[in-house]
Amino acid sequence: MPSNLLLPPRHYLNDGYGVWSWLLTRDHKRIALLYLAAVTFFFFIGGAFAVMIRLELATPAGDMVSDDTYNKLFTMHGVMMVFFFLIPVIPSVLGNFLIPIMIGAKDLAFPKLNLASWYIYMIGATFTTYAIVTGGLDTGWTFYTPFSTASSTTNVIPAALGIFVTGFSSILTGLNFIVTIHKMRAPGMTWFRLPLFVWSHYATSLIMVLGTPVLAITLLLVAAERLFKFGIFDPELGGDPILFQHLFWFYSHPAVYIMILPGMGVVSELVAAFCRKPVFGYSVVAFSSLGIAILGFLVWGHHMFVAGQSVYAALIFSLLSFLVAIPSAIKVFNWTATMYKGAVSWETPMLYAIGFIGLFTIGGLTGLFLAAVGLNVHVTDTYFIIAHFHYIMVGGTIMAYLGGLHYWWPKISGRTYNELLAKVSAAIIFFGFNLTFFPQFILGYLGMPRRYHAYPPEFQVLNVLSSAGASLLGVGYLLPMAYLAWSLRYGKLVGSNPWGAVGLEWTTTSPPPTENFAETPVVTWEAYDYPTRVEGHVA
Amino acid sequence: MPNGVTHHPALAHHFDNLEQQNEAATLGMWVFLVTEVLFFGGLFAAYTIYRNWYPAAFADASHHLDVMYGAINTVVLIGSSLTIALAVRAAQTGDRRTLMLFLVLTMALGAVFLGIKSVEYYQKWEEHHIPGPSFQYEPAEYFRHAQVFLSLYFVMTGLHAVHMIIGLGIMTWMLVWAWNGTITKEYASPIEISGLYWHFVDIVWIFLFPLLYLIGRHGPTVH
Amino acid sequence: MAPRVDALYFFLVAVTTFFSLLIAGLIVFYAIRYRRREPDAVGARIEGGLLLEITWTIIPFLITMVIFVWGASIFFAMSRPPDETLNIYAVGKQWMWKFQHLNGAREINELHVPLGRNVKILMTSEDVIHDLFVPAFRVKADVVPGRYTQIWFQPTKPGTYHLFCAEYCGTQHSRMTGRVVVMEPSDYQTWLATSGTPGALAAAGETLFNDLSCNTCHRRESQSRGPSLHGLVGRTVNLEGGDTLVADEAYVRESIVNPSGRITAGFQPVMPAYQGLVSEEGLLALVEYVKSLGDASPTSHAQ
Amino acid sequence: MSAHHIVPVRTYVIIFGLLMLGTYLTVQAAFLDLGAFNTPIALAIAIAKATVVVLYFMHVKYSPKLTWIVVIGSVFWLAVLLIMTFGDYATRAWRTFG
Repeated sequence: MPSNLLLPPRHYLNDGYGVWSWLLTRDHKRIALLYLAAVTFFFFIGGAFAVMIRLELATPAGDMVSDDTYNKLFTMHGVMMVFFFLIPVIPSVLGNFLIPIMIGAKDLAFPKLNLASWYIYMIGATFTTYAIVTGGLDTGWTFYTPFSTASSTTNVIPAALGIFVTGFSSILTGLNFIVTIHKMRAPGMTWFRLPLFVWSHYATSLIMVLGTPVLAITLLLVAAERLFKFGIFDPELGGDPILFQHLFWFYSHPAVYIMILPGMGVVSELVAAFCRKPVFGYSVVAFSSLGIAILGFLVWGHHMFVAGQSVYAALIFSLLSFLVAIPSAIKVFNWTATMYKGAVSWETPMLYAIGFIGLFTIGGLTGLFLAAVGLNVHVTDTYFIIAHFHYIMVGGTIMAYLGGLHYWWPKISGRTYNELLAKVSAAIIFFGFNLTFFPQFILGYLGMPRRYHAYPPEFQVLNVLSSAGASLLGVGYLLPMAYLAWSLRYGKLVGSNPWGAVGLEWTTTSPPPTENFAETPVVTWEAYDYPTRVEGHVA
Repeated sequence: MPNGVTHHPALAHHFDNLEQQNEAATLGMWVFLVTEVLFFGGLFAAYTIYRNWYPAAFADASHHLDVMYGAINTVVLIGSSLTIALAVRAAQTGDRRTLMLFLVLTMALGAVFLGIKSVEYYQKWEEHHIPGPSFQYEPAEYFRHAQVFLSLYFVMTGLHAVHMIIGLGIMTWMLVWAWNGTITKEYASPIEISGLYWHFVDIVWIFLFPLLYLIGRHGPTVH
Repeated sequence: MAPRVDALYFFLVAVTTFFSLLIAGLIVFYAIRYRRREPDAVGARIEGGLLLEITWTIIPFLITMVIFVWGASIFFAMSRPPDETLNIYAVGKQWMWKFQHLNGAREINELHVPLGRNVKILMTSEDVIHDLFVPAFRVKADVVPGRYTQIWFQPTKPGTYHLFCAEYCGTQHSRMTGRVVVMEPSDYQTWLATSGTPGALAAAGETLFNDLSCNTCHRRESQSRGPSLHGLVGRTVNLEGGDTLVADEAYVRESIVNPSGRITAGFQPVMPAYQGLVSEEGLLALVEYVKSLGDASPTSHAQ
Repeated sequence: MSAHHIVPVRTYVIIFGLLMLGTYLTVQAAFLDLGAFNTPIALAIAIAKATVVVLYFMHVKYSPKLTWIVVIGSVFWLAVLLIMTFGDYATRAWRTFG
């Protein structure tokens, strides 16, 4: 069906050309695209390390790379993915692009700070990548002491400082979002008319602002201890290595909620848009985001049940870890209830959303295994843990990110992608993912420890399955990059609301003008207020 | 452009009015101060643990710090809080000369604080009390734990001093803005948020002084 | 212990499978049953339901509390070794395990234990954090430098089982593995006899005790400069400044390595710190020797 | 803050006096042997001084409710970090039973 639509004459993409119009832009939409490019680059570097790890683990003997290289591989995979992809991806790409438009503002509260955040991210990330590529880092992404402070001989200080710098990009983005959501909502856009995407990013920003500084000081202490031989974490000098774990996990557990909450926000939007009905229990879902953000700070001890922590502290952390699982369960039930009696479309974003809900449920429930202290003792530090958090990170965050990217792609570029190719790649990713990580649950229960370069032969069959899945997953991730890039040039033009969805971002043109709206919208309708018939929907 | 109102030079395009911009700036600074609270919080957590573990060594090592210098620094820093508060008041009432006077006074007091700090650091350097290979300490059985105390001392006061230096940089920037008239009665928020930052740095010192300098200053019995 | 852990594990597998199938089933069913038939169809306006919200908050809460209590009870049993155990000392060192039996027998990456006896392993590390993990016994604990941690288990089936290091510790972390050999009690006795003499570890501790001239201060009679060590382990010690604590292996080790930390009431902090002067094996031998001074002499000063 | 609440100079000077008093008190208290109460007193004085600075010098007393929430939130999170970390260390020596 030849689209008789034209791109709007003036929009943020043709509002200035040349390198400097991008590198010095203060438009939140262009900064979002700068992040998109950077984050995708680092994702594929991290992904390359993952493929090498899986190739090595296809054989029980560690025969592809040396011990040290393997240790650097899993460390680099962890650092790249956690700090340079999973934490920034949805907030800085989709959040940056959409939050101002969704609340009817012209831009974020501090545009210059937003650009500074991108530069800080790029400086930190490239510096760490340089440190990792030239000398490597073999402390694991967790930097446990006294190995990182006394025993490791690799680039610990450069990597720690690089992540320290990148942390500020996260802090400043969080700060920007909080002030924007508080102070720059359009007239009539009350808190309970905000899209759930904005609610989940508000909760995420709270965690970014409250948690990241503690990681900053911890990494600073590790660097200081290596440089000046302080005695803070090294038992030889009177320090306590378990204090490092407390301070590290105080940030790093809430960090996993920084990674998943934005994904939940995206899925709430997708489910509402593709069932064309309000999300079931809007305020409950909104408050459960806040609940996760707050409770998320009280549970870090479940990473340290076997680390020598006191028994009573372990019990308290275990109890609180079960409480933090409840809001996530509530969200899953509410998404499922939303689909009841909806007009459920099977377009690609919805496939990703359905995939997310299914895989996140498995990921969340396997978390209960780890919260139960008696069971944690057996399965912690094994491949059960690897499978658990990959179900949440890859099955959850990346699925939601791809879903969100496909859903808002027409709004970002004014063009749409090839639907069949998108569905095929979604299926490949879903299948490849499960083949990679489900065997690892069994491996974990059988007792294969994590971060092992060589393993006993009886674990080989499951490892080969996992490696096969990993190659499938790797291919699956290449496809979207290909057809989305292709759609930028040749994609079919779409109007301002290709999905017939409700939301301020669908009332402005695709791609939107630099100031987002001709004039500031006045909101009079509730969130997800679908009329009986959706006009102007182009199938 | 917003309908008809004379567009104040300092009003950014994406804000509706100056009041919204000021509120956003203030909220932004407060949220930043939350991150600073937790940034120092990690150090206070380490301090709490190690003081509980090594009370005797911490008390003994704390006696090597000069209470007089600490007390003077506290008075100096609280004084600079007063002067910056008066500077903010002057900015809000549009009194440019007083504003600049108090800004200079604040920076002077900040410099005095850093001066006293460097004297103390030099003293430590002379007494070989800087943790690391050159560290010496009598009596010998407190050697390891005194080094933990002194490394905490240097990290906490060092980080505080870095924040002071950044504060002085901000004050110079504010002085320039006060001098060239950017700061006016309506647009005083840069001075307000600089004041918030300075007060925060003062509050950190208010906690550092008793926790580092005043442990077990009474009699020989160690508690 | 393993059967209790497995019971909880399979209960949780059942819970996970049930809820995953429930959610996946519902989603797929709704996606098919309510698929969008015309391009501009709209879903029913259902805002929410308080009753439903409450049910799927309370039910998960109850289930999680059941799992919490079950997991906590197992953990409690794990963390509380029975009073009468066969003690073995373990020292983790970058990339090998060193086990020391009471009869002086030393083993590298191998551990022979008798069937049916409660075995307690007291562990420490010489450099970085390691983790003793025997999957078959479902036990795991980090081995932290500078302090003692312990695991206990009761082997029920003879055979050879994997032993892993489960906390990343450097280059050969994945080579730091070993075997636990569970033997019939009779075979175990013969193995013990061939590999050492009874009480050898305590004897080694005594020679070290004398070499380091500990005996100049710590003697049986009460007026010596150091507190008497007879019957120390397990007894409540009054400390300077009013605190009291029950002396255990960790307290003995800490008092050797860092005596000024906790000074026994009525004594001066004159004991030099032996940090770095005695190896971890030496400390274990000294601890064993102090424990072997079982009979508290009537004249001992410190109660 | 938004209403540009101008605080009279007199208030500032009184607050400054209070803070000086606090400093004097905390130094004197340190040299008295109050046994277990030394640290709590020193902390109490420091917290009082900090609260006074926050309320008057930083104008939180005249600020909208949102600023109060931010300040109280930061104190709460700092408390979570300190209390739960210290909770582990405090209960480590407890014997487990049963």
